[in-house]
Amino acid sequence: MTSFFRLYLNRLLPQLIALAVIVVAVSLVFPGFLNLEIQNGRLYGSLVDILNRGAPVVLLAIGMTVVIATKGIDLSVGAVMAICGATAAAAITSGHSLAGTLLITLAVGILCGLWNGVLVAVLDIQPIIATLVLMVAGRGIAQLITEGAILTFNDPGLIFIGSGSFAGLPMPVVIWLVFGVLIAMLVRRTALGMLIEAIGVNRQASTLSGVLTPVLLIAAYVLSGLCAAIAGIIAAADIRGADANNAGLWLELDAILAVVVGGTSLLGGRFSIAASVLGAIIIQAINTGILLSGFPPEFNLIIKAAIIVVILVLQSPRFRTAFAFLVPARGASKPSERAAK
Amino acid sequence: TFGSATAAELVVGFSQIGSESGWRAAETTLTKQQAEQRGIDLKFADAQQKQENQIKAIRSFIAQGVNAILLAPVVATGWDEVLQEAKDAEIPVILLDRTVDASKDLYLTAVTSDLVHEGSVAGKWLVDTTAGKPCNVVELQGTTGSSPAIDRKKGFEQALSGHDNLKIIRSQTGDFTRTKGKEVMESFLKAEDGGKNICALYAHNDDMAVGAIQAIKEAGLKPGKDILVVSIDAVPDIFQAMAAGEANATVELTPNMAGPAFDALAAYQKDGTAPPKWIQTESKLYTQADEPLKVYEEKKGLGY
Amino acid sequence: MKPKYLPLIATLVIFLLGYALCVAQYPNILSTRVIGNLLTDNAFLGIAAVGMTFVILSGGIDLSIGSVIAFTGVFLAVVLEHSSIHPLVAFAMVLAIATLFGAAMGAIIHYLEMPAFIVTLAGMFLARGMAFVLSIDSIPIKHPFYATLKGLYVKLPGGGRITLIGGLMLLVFAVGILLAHRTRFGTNVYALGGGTATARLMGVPVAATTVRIYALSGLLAGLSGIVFSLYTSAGYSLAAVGVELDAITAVVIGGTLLTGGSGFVAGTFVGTLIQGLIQTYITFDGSLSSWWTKILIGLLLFAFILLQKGIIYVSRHRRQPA
Amino acid sequence: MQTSDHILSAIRIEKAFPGTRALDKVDFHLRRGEVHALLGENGAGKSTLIKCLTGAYRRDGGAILLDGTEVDPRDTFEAQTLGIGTVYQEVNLLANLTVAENLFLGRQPRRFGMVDVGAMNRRARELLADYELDIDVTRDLASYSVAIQQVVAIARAVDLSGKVLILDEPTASLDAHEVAMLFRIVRRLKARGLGIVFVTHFLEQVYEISDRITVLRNGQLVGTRETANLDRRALIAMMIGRELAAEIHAPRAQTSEGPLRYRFRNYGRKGRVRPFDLDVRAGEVVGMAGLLGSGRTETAELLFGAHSADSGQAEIDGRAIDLSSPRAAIRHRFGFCPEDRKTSGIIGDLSVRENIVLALQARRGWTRPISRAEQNRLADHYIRALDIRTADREKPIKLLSGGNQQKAILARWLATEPEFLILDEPTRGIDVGAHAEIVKLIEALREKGLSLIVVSSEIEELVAYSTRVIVLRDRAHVAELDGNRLTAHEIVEAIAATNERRAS
Ligand SMILES: Nc1ncnc2c1ncn2[C@@H]1O[C@H](COP(=O)(O)OP(=O)(O)OP(=O)(O)O)[C@@H](O)[C@H]1O
Ligand SMILES: Nc1ncnc2c1ncn2[C@@H]1O[C@H](COP(=O)(O)OP(=O)(O)OP(=O)(O)O)[C@@H](O)[C@H]1O
Ligand SMILES: [Mg+2]
Ligand SMILES: [Mg+2]
Repeated sequence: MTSFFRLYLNRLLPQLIALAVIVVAVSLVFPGFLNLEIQNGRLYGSLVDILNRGAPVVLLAIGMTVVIATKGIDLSVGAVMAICGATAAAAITSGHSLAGTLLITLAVGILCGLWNGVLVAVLDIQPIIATLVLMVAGRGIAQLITEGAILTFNDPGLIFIGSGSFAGLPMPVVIWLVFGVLIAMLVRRTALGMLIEAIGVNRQASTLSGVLTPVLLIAAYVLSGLCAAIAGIIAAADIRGADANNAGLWLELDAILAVVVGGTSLLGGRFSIAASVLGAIIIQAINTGILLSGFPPEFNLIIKAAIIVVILVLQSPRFRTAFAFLVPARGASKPSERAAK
Repeated sequence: TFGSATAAELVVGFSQIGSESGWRAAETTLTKQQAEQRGIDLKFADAQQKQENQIKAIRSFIAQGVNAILLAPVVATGWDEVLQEAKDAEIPVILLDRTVDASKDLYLTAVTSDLVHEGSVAGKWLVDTTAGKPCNVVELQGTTGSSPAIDRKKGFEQALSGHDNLKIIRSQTGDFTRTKGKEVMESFLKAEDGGKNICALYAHNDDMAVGAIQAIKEAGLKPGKDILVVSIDAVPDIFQAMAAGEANATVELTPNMAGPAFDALAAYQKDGTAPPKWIQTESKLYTQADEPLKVYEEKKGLGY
Repeated sequence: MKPKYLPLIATLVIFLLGYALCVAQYPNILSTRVIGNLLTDNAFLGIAAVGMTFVILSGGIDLSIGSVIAFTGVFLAVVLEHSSIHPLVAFAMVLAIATLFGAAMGAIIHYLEMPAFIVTLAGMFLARGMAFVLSIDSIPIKHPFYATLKGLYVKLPGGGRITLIGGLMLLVFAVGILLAHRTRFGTNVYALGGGTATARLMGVPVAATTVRIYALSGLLAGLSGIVFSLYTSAGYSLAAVGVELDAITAVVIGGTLLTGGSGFVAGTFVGTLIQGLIQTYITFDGSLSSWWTKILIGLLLFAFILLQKGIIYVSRHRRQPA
Repeated sequence: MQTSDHILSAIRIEKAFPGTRALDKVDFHLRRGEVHALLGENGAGKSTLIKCLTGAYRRDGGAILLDGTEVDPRDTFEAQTLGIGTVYQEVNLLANLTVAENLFLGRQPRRFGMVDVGAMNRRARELLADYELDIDVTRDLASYSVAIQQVVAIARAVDLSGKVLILDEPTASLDAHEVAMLFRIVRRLKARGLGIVFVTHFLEQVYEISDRITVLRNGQLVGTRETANLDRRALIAMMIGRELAAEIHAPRAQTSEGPLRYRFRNYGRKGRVRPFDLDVRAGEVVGMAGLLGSGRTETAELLFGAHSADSGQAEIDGRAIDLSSPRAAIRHRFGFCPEDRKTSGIIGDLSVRENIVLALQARRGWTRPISRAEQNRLADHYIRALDIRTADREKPIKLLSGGNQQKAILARWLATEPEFLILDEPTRGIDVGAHAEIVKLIEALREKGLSLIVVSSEIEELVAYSTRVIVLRDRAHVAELDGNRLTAHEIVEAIAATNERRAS
């Protein structure tokens, strides 16, 4: 068990270091950054904001990780978020119960994933283009549902999902934590993870070994759609309205970025959901840090680009081999390994 | 009868920016309604926020030989050439809700509000309300680089200049959206001592204000009292907030730009009366004193 | 006919079919005016898409081009407004910057072994960020030389015209086709797309080729930015958002495989025209709401891809030796 | 050390990979005008040494002398310009380029700065004419068989080799005819004074063509000998570090025929394999012989459901079965080791362990994961049983040497305990020791009652373990040999009966 955790830590080390560095840097610029207090029975502070605001990207990144592991990509998640947010708002305002609304919305997300999956797995269309179709059309569908307006609602149950709290944590955080752990367990406690990685590395060889490639591929996109649906519900619940125009806009890029910052290769294969979640949190930490820093907004993009480049360079394979002696990860773990035995 | 027949055959192309906000959806709805009322065949083209698409659309309108063109330009610059083409084809162009940096003889008229003026109306309201008391203001800007963001900021700052009690202490972009408005406001609150340092919020549109109001509430403060809220657009939802005492003032940007435009066009088509080059719509200030619920009911059905 | 030409032929057939359908509904679409517009309006997209074709053929992707276009425009506007530099000099400067920018991304991709998607995504943030820093206002370009350039066109019978930028796009496509199929560099690009490891073993200069590919893409994005600034006579930091996706779409419906190694520059030309045709059709129709516009674009895109697949599938099956 | 007659010398070359010392201070000297065989077991370091010589890998230490002067090729391009032409192990050309482009990549003839495609194609045709290959050089390489691709790779390397030609298992996918042709060309180059390095696992070929032999074992130099002074046994002992117990081509044990289990009737697919009938008994090895492109692989794929048949039916024990997909076949306990292990065999980034358990896991379904302990047990078992050389079971399989990858894929199927095993070129690229092991394994499986179909280009080997051999020609089954007729001679006769037909 301990060796399992050490392996895990080793995998996540670069992401943890990056996150720590960002947190330290921001708290230097803005001293109150690390403050945490209990207010109205919930944790309150910038760190909680990061976890809370990061929820949509974290959720998208979970699905995106699995899709990318199959050597695919899902550009439609932002649009699916918008569709699902709109669906939820439309359903709840037209009098459906909360449970019914959630069910309908998740079903819509799954349907979107199914569409992408069929295009990729059955019609054999390249993932970028297959999902581009829904990326373009999806926002239109969302606007069709809301007729271009922001569809607001007052259902306390739905609103609770966006801004309520559970055990002191904001609901979105609770949701992505639970969902993330569930999915991670699902892929790692069953053989799914390995089979997905096999497909991503060599689809032909996997098929010849009897792996049910089309079904697993579709499942990956369905999961991505489901994640987008949950993210869409959270985003809508957060502002108590479905904003078909802006919900999830360009978030697919953030999600992909999160997966890559998490160290999963865009070429498919090996993946880690925990690392992608950390990647998403890193990106949100950058965003929140920029907001807190008080720079003029013209500089937002440059700062973000610079930080991302630095993080990626630091974890690029070349850099890591060139500076292996600086990172004691492997060497240092050896003595403790002996100690543990 | 002859006149009405030509009116019925009037084909007008409308190049709309897109559907990026509720306000714009309302403008589109109202334009279509107005066209229908007047028996105009409206050719609508959504540019998806891209100038190049608008230019393409205008060129297509010219190629189709429409009778007039309505243009809501996404950006002020870069229209000379295509407007010249329209002029060469003797098709009058009317600008809606934003103006362009082009020679005035290239278009018939512009029906717009004055974006700088809107900002200064909001600023003036804040100056009057605070009446000399010191007040720290935070600002939620629109999309970086968009002309409403630039002009509404400018107008607001103009109104505040000379009133040293008012200080803009933080200004960030909220991209005109509720989500970002809420997120940015959350960080403002954290950065300014839990919001105790902030006395007023100025948002470049109502949507960001609505998001920010939620953030203020979730931080345990009372929007409208602990932090004054003033914004621009006058979309229905902000009137609900005003009715609940959570927002203080909004400056109206009317979505009915097409009505005056069609009137001017009709006059021009009838006997060649050239309208003034700028038909300015009113930038009306609404406060909690203006029966916000009633206004809400009026505006609700307009497709915001 | 060789099987590798199938996607290209399929795309061409689809374009002609689509064009015929549009003409059947709106005969005006056949006018030289619309044809001239199709070239002029899509010039910047086409030029950028040529660069994107090379990148995709090599198995990469370049997400930065939209931002580079915006940056180029703002740079030109700022330079021309605040100094007395001649536009041609400014063009040379901005092309140099864009090329260097692309080359730097290529170098990072190769030497740090980082995925192109991410490097160019960071490049996309950076270029637009630099545009913001230069100016957030949209700045008109009033230099008389611009007016001169815009005055250059060939009139077609029927009121249409081939403008300078439309012609430039055709030229860029011609040069691109030569570069892809008649130079060692071109073959090396295909070689990278066939497999970097194999290409390296076969002695392809992988580093130099990668850097050159992204430099070329940067150069063409810069050229596209110049064209865009001529097209709009302005520089604006929010311009050309999402052009990279349009370019990728043009390349892919032009029959190029996103995984690299297979495709044609000429296909990208047809792909660009197909996109322009969709846009033209929607404007001619003029009855669609904002949302139906988006949905229809998506559906047409889907239809094109499906049709392409279908044509390829059917002709493969017919050619199967008995 | 005098280097005057050495065209290429490698001195104390070192190369380490994480967890492996692939080369440990290896010396290697190549003379002008000699064919020098570089031998060793799978994973001995042959390919690594070659890649260090041509700059494909950066070596960790040591020096390289070409013509007496020290050289340090930074990449393969530089090696090529120095006059070192190389065929790397496995077909290493670009399938998406035309044949001509592959041949002239990086040195296309130019006119006015543009590639002169006409001249390039003409020269490509001339070049291939030497190899009796008259193909359309303007088509993509992908449209040709592995064998043709291999010939093209050889032609390219030969054309590039001004001083040194290196061939890393070039004959693995060639048939006797093509090998003979290759050797003719090699002898011609040798006469011209080139130094030629030749890696292979076919010892006959070593004795036929080489002048000297260098043997590597576990990354270390064992020694260099004159071929004439080294007999087979001594050579094998050098390679594996002990005497090989069994004779490689042991005479076929008499078989006890089991019951008829698999019946294929009129089985075929348009455009791939002409319909054929095939019966396979339990405890039987059916060999498949034929020239390259004769349709052996296609038959094997058809039997496994990689392509579904469009005519005929299949039966097990008299019951009709569906073999429309690999999964369906696997359900009936079929297994299939494909011929092209790189594209359809290994899952490169996954570990040896995962590669071994993959098929078993796929059959059990994703909800019933094989526990990690069980996976480890299976992996360790087969790593030991098949003697797979790997630092540990968690090593990504793509880092294993070619032969060891082949063994791991074999292990993948053995782990599923199949009843009908289809092996397409199972011994390709496998060293003598392992070769004998695999032949023994095939025998053992047969004795256990399995039915096997084995495709191989090595006719001697087929004769050794098959109970029956099917001969294919032009995608049709043309002969079936068993009993007394099952001899190498008969097989060659059957294949050659219409050799003149395979012109194109
Ligand atoms: N890129 C690599 N990374 C890590 N280990 C490697 C790499 N390439 C080769 N090895 C290891 O180096 C050793 C030598 O491999 P090499 O490919 O040189 O063997 P070989 O003699 O060519 O064998 P074969 O006859 O099977 O081709 C093997 O143990 C292999 O696992
Ligand atoms: N002369 C040829 N020209 C073009 N393609 C060929 C030629 N010969 C074979 N092929 C193709 O190469 C493949 C080889 O066929 P197949 O693999 O079934 O034969 P094989 O007997 O197993 O030969 P190999 O030993 O190469 O595997 C087939 O797909 C066939 O289409
Ligand atoms: Mg080898
Ligand atoms: Mg074969």
